[in-house]
Amino acid sequence: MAITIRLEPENLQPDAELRAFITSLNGDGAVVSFTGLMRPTSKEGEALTGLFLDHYPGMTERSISDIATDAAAKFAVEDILIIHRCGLVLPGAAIVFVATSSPHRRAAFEAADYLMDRLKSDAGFWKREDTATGSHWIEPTAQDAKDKERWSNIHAGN
Amino acid sequence: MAITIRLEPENLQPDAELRAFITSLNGDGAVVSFTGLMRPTSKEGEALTGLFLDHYPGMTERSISDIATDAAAKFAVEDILIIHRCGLVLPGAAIVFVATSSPHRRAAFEAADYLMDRLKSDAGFWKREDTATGSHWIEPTAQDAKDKERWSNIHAGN
Amino acid sequence: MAQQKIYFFGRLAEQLGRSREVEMVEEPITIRDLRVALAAQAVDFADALVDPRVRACVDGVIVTDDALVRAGQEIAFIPPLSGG
Amino acid sequence: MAQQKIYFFGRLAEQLGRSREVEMVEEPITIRDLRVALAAQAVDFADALVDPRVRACVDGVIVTDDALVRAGQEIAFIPPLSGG
Repeated sequence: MAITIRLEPENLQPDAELRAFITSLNGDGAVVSFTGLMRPTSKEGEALTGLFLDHYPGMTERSISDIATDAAAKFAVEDILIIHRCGLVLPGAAIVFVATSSPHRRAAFEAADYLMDRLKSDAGFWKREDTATGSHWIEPTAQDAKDKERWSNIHAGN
Repeated sequence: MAITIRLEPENLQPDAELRAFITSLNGDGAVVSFTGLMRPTSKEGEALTGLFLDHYPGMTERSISDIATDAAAKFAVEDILIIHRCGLVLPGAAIVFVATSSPHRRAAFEAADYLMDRLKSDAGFWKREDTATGSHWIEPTAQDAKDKERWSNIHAGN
Repeated sequence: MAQQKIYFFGRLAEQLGRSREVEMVEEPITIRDLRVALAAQAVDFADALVDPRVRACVDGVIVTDDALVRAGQEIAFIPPLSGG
Repeated sequence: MAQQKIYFFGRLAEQLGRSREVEMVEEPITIRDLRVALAAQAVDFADALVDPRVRACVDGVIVTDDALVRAGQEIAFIPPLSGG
């Protein structure tokens, strides 16, 4: 069982991270990864020039680490890797990479899905969308809260 | 919308495949991948020296392509990539790599999960487990059939 | 009487080889009758051909025992699939 | 009277800078009282400090307005998190 968390200020390379994660495994058969890429438009359809992720050193890492620990307790996964960008992200670039491994695929899928729902609502970031004409700070959506709630009634005993 | 299917007789490199898949995207925000690695022991706990996947050229590709087409019809995914090894696979090596992309992560997760359940039971392969003392051909398990059934009653209208 | 190649996969390919040349004694012929005709010609794969779990493929598609097949089509016998 | 650094993040950092030096007029002090004391000292962040959606962190942990804080602890005010 290993949990690895990293904030990446420069450049997140999903392929290199996946390779390193797979290389580190110890006989597990199933690896699920999620890559979140910066979409080139806002929810309202404006063209975005960048996405700035402000973070609070220490607190942000702890928020991510708590999410990973919860996932490890809920699902029969072996290893968890979470790498999250901070700073300025450009359109098309990776914002987040999550990988999970387990002997069997169900737990790996569920844990990755859970991690993303939790990260989306509970990770300690402040996000600013930049457009050619200005920028605005964004808050979690009702959908994020709903996605997170999916997990509140299941696996309660695990 | 693009579906890509490939049988790989030599060496399947999940990281290179993930990079190529991400590079080919057109603004999608969510990418889910699954990598299935050859486990070093059989279900019964014997040490394995290899896993041989026999296939029927044409028929096997069609079985995989049909599964991908079903997934594309069921889920709001943009691109689907399935690469499956054939021939002799060594312990720890990748057997299958699946990637899905969509604007939002739920569809990408569900489609990848579905693809794996279907591939496990319906992909046109014959698998032989090799040990130091002999080898035997394996048949789909009851668990595989059950995993596939998970999808029979949901999304029926989609 | 046409020569016909029959393909095998998985366990059957290991036991019988990847393919065999046989005689198509009559055609079109149902898979059911073909099994009987081939079992008589090739004693070593009689067991495989009478096993109901071994299915026939014609031109790469799994067919029932009622399906008709002609010489020149691609014919294979396959054991149960293992999945991916 | 102790000097104290107060940190800001997200929208607040953009408006007020990453941190400010303020005076801790008394201590320990509740976050509620600290908001009032700081608003009086620094007019430009009075709006931020009275907004109930802006929360306080002490030593990197989000706390309620009843929490007591001393000079020398790490104190931050944060707008609602955006998530990851």
